[in-house]
Amino acid sequence: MLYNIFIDPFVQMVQMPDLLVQTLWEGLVSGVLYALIALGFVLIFKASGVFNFAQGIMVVFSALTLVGFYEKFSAAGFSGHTAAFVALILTAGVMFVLAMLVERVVLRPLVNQPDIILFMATFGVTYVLIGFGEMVFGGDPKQMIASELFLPSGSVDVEMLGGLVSFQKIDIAAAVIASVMIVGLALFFQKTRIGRALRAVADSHKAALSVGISLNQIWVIVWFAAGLVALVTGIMWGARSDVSFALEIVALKALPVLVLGGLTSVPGAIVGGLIIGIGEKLGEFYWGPLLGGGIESWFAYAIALLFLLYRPQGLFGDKIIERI
Amino acid sequence: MFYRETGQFKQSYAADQAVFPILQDRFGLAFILLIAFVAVPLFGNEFLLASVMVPFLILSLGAIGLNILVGYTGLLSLGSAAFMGVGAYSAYKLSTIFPGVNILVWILCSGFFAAGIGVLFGLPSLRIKGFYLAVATLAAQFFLQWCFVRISWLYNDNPSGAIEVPARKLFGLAITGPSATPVTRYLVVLVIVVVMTLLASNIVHGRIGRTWMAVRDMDIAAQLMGIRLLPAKLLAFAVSSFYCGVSGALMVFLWLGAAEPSAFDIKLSFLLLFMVIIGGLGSMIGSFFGAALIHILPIVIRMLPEALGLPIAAATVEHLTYLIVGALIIFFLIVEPHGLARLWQIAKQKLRVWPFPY
Amino acid sequence: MAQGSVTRELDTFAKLLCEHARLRPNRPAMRHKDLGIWRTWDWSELAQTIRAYAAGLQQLGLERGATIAVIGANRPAMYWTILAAQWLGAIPVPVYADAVADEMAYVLDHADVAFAAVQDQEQVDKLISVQDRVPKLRTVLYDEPRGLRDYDHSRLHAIHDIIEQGRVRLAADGSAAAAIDTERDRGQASDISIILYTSGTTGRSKGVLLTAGGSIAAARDTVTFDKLTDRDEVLAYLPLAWVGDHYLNYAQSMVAGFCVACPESRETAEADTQEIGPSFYFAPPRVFETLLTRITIRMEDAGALKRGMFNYFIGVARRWGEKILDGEKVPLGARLGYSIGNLLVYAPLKNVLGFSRIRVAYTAGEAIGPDLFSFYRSLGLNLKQLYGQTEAFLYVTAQPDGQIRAGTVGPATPNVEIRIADDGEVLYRSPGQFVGYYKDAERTAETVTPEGYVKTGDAGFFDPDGHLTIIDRAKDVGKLSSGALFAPKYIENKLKFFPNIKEAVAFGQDRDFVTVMLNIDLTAVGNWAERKNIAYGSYQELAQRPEVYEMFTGHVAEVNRALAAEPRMAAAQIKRFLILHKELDADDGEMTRTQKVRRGFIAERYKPLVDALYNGSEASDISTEVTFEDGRKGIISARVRIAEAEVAQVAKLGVAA
Amino acid sequence: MNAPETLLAVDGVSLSFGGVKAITDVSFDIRKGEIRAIIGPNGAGKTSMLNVVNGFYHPQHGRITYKGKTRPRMRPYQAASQGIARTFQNVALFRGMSTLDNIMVGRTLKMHRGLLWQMLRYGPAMREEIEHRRVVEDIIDFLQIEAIRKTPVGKLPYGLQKRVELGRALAMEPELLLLDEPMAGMNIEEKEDMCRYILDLNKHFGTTIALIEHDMGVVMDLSDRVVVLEYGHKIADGTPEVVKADPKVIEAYLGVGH
Repeated sequence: MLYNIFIDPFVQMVQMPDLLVQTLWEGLVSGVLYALIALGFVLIFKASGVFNFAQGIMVVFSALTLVGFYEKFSAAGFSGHTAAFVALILTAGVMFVLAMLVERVVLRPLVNQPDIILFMATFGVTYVLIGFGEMVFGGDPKQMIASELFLPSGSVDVEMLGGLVSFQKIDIAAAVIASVMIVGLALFFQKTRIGRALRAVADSHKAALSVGISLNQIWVIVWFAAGLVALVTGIMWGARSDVSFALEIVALKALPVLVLGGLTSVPGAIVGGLIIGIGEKLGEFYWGPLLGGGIESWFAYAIALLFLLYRPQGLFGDKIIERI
Repeated sequence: MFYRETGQFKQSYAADQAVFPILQDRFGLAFILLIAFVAVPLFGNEFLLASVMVPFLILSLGAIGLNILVGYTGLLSLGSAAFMGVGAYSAYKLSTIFPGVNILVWILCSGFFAAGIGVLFGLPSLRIKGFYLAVATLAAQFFLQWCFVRISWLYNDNPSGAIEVPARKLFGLAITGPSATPVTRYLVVLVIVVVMTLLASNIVHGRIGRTWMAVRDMDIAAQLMGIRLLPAKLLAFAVSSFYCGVSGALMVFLWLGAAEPSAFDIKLSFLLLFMVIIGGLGSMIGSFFGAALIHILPIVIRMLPEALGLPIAAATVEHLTYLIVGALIIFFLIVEPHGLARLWQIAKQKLRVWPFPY
Repeated sequence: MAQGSVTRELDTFAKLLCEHARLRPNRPAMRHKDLGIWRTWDWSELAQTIRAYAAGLQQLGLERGATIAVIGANRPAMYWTILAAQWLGAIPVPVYADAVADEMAYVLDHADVAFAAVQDQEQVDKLISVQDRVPKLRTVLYDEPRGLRDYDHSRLHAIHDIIEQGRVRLAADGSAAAAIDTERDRGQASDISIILYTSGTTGRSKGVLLTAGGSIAAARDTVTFDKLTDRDEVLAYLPLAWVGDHYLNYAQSMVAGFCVACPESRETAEADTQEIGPSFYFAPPRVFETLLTRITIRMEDAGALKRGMFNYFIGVARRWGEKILDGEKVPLGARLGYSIGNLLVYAPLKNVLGFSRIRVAYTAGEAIGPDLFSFYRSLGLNLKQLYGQTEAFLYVTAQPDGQIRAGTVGPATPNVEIRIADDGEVLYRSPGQFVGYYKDAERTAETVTPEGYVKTGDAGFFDPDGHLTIIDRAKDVGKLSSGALFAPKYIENKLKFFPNIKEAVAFGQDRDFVTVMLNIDLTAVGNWAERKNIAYGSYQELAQRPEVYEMFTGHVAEVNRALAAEPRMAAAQIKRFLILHKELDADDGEMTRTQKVRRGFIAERYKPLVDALYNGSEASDISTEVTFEDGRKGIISARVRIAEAEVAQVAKLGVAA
Repeated sequence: MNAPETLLAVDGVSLSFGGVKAITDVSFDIRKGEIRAIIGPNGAGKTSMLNVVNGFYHPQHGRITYKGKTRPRMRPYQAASQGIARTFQNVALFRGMSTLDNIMVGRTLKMHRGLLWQMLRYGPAMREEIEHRRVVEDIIDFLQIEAIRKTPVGKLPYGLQKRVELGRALAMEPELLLLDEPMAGMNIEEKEDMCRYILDLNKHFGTTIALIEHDMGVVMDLSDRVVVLEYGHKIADGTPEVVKADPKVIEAYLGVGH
């Protein structure tokens, strides 16, 4: 038994390095996607202290909206690519409206309430989005319009380490796009006025006011940004599987990523995402069979939990010094 | 206004410390109990008893359990459904291994298993706080749910993967299984819920309750009062999980009759959390209010189109329910972030000082 | 304990106590909210406690005829001291607990006290500070031990220890027990049972000597008059040294056998009233007034709907409530409206105020505004007025149920004879009347006529139904230089009926016209200012705001109109007035401890202001010395504005007459 | 007369947070039955010192001797169960609870009935509850807060909150009471009350008191001995008169030479 747990998996890794590489790659890709969802959380948490539970559903909702718009336009006779890009722009518009609504209807009346209340409010948002989304788009899974958005399909098979390692092109694209987004967001935070204001908000609400941007505007902006991140995530994820509300559960995986990285840290979200993604795949592939499989559903949380016991403030979070 | 407190004075600390010190409240409680024990079973139809009251009571019990953790001790948990599952599965195992022992004994015993598991997953709470802790409890949720699916011993290798409730009797009266009448099941659930609510209320009004609230309100000060955080938090986890566990066992044995692992998925955890927050953190009565709102409201929404004769598809109604429940959550949080219990308290206070506004 | 014979005459309080212990041993006699809960003593416990206490006091050397000061709040131990002293034939002398050391020293010295029973450290400290001036004082007993542990205990004892010692002594020594009972039985009706010092509007306090027999006879009359029984209950919150407390709470309870409840502290008295729910209640008009002001203010914060409902039903009550209370015939519709109002407003309101169980309530001490009076009566509160004096052992007149008129104080109470002297002064002869002032034969002779009638010093007249109306202190009813009648108190009272005016002082004796000084009521005016968005930083600033002057001009004009309507008063209308920059305060000697203004003292102290009122100037500067709560003194200065008042046209008829 | 017994001795304590030094090599003692003041400018490490004493902060160097037992550091539970109670600079009451319940929490260590009895709230559990309620009522009486017994502490004015907090500490029947600016933000009358309570406690119950206070008048009136901290160093220690005359203290307070 101990051999099966502590020795055998590593023996396997060494003996079949191609499989290891394949597993690592898959872990990396799902890690990137986790990181993208976590990024949406971090954006909002940093700027408004709200733990946005709805981020997961925003991914699904944006993807569904995109597909829904596309179907309407292609039915109206637009060519595939045109329809797809018009739909993309319109979906972005929808995310903006959503951000406005959330700010106006939810955040503004609840300003200065305890965190848990805001957290619960985002639960409410989740339910509203689920109800609304299903009512409009129906409950059936949908196909993501990947090719219409010029996303590649198929795979690149590379022969290495004595085996064939298969890289899905969409996964490569996902990794690239995610990286671009992360860099873009980093630049946005560092270089633009609004970005700096957002960081100021994270430190102190008063400071933000002195920059001359109202808190309400900032909320709209971050929620919109988080919406866009959700849209991109939705496209990527949708391209790999179907678009349906089942994705919501997957989106919950972003939570261990978050705690691992620390709620307020963008690099933390990325590193956390990768650790969770890779750890989860390795765990499932090498240790899963010992436990009867399917451990993917909780392995990420277990990693996060063990990690938290060692560092309660997360990987990149600030050390908590309690003052009295 | 209906409170006429003049002349109600306390001559002993016992009277002064009573959970319901006001005479009118005691009358009110007696009246509600009378309705619950006499009027509802006498006049309620099967639908009311089996689909409204039984689930409502069971969910209330679960909400009380979660409230002990979240509302009284300030520990956010997203894993309460899993603890309910532990209760359900252990009650199932116990009752099939020892079929001779009364089923009620096993339902209550199942709480201890849930408590044990709860303590285990509560251990991290010493170091982890707030949302971080919530994520840690998610680990419990997914891990335990995984266990319910993967460990076939738990469901006696039933090919369907579900647990099915054996028929059992109490004093010759069927209380579980298909032959148990709604009235019997309702009364059994009612007795258990009432007694356990009373016990929980006693706990939170005494030293232990104060300890929990001290940890919740200001854990540093609590420590310097000589309260050890870990035992206090673990006790909260234990008691909370006990209540959830019993609630889970009741859910399978006296409400659903059979359950798959998905019955205890994260959605149920969320629902319980809604109940607790909408109902009111740190309030016994709030747990009931929350359960009533979250459970009964969708039933009403579902029945409403039918009652009004509107031809709306069942699926649409389902979606509408989500939409409305979501909107209501936001609405209630905005109107009164401290929950229905606070509204109730305010209303009561208003009645006490009537006609004055405060 | 030893039981006296049934036929024994119940002519002292100690004998009454034992009689209650025999007749109703398990009925509550006294309650006290202490450490959060109500401790109750029934009559038999009380009697045993008092007997032990008396034994303890005897051992300490308290003798028949000696005096013992009682200084403190309404706490059981204070009442016990009174009772135990009376048991021994000693004479309790209650002293106002909030009296400054100087006043206290005078009373203690004058009353020759060798013993004092006090509430707590604060009072002990006070006694120590005046030690030199009270040479006879040798033993001090205290109720609350807090802070007293390190004091020299050679002359200081805890009351509870004394009671315990007494208990031990009674249990151990049969002859001592017999002696104690003999001591009680030696008491007789003619014993002086208490000395009550009246603060009086002029001069030093006088010690009013009351006899046991007289006190009990008087109390018995009113207990019958108001049908009080041992089922009644009162909350004792009036100052112990005031005749009101001694009569209403102590003497009546000892006669009727009802329960006296003592509040936990002064701040909780209101909450305690609600908890106990007294059935007999007394409060001076000032308390009712403050209460009404607070009701009004609190209702202003209510929602529009509730406020509307409240006002509507108060309207209904104002119209029908008193008639229903007096048992008059009322249309069915009105009765219905009133019962809905009772459900929605009156009963809940009385509940919140703790008035739900009140059967009989009295007010006295000064005139009560007719509006104020009828407000409470219309709610169904059986509020009545009485007129009385320390010298009479309170009651001279009282309004019987069902015969209530706001302006009068009712007919003479049973067994009281009243005469109106030629100059209008009210004289009476009553069962409870005093036997004289302690060590002051001169003033006793001044007050009591050779026929045995007591001069009240108040001017008044009977109306055709035999109800007495008091207009003012007889000596204060003066004349303007024109010779027209000037009744300052009458004018002051009319002014004080406005909730915004807390205090008024009228001047005019031998002057050409009448002027007044007013005090704002900080709560009412402050609230008004808040609603009007008038900013103010202090009492002084608010008092001098032009807006406040404007409002008060209106009030004064209204009083002038009322005065103009009365032929005898029309000439005494107010010509000029000012609003004082500070509140009149008993600590500064401007008022008596019973909150009556000392007009002469004020005229002297504020001479520049009085001059300014009459010399036509528009403002005047004034500096006054004030005493702060902690006893320190300071000077406050202000510039006070003086305003002209609108004078009403006097009815033609009046002029012709 | 015997030499006064030392209740607590702090010996060479140093404390730093991630490189920032809060306390450097501070030693002083508190004698049984005295009122000991700790004063110093803002940021001098006074509160940190109290936190070290009751075990909330763990110093890197030094020893703490309490009741004759020497330890490298205290733990909060240890401190509390050995009779060290504490009030806070910024009131740290349990805001969701009433005055009564707050003070009752102070009795936690003295209450022992377990969960089962608590569930029944009858018999021994209720007797215990009542027994401790009596003690708490004495404290309420002592601090004259009868009128706010059932009021949630969040609704109380600041001065009363401080009083309730003192009550909560008293409920622990402490041998050593640490008061962190007990009179901050109070008006004169409230300060006088508080002084009286502190003196009463010290005189009549023999409670040893260590207090941090900014009001120099209060410190000089109340305390038997004063220790002065500045930037985490001890710069003076002695009777109020001695400390007042110490040039280093004068400099620290007047800021001469800085």
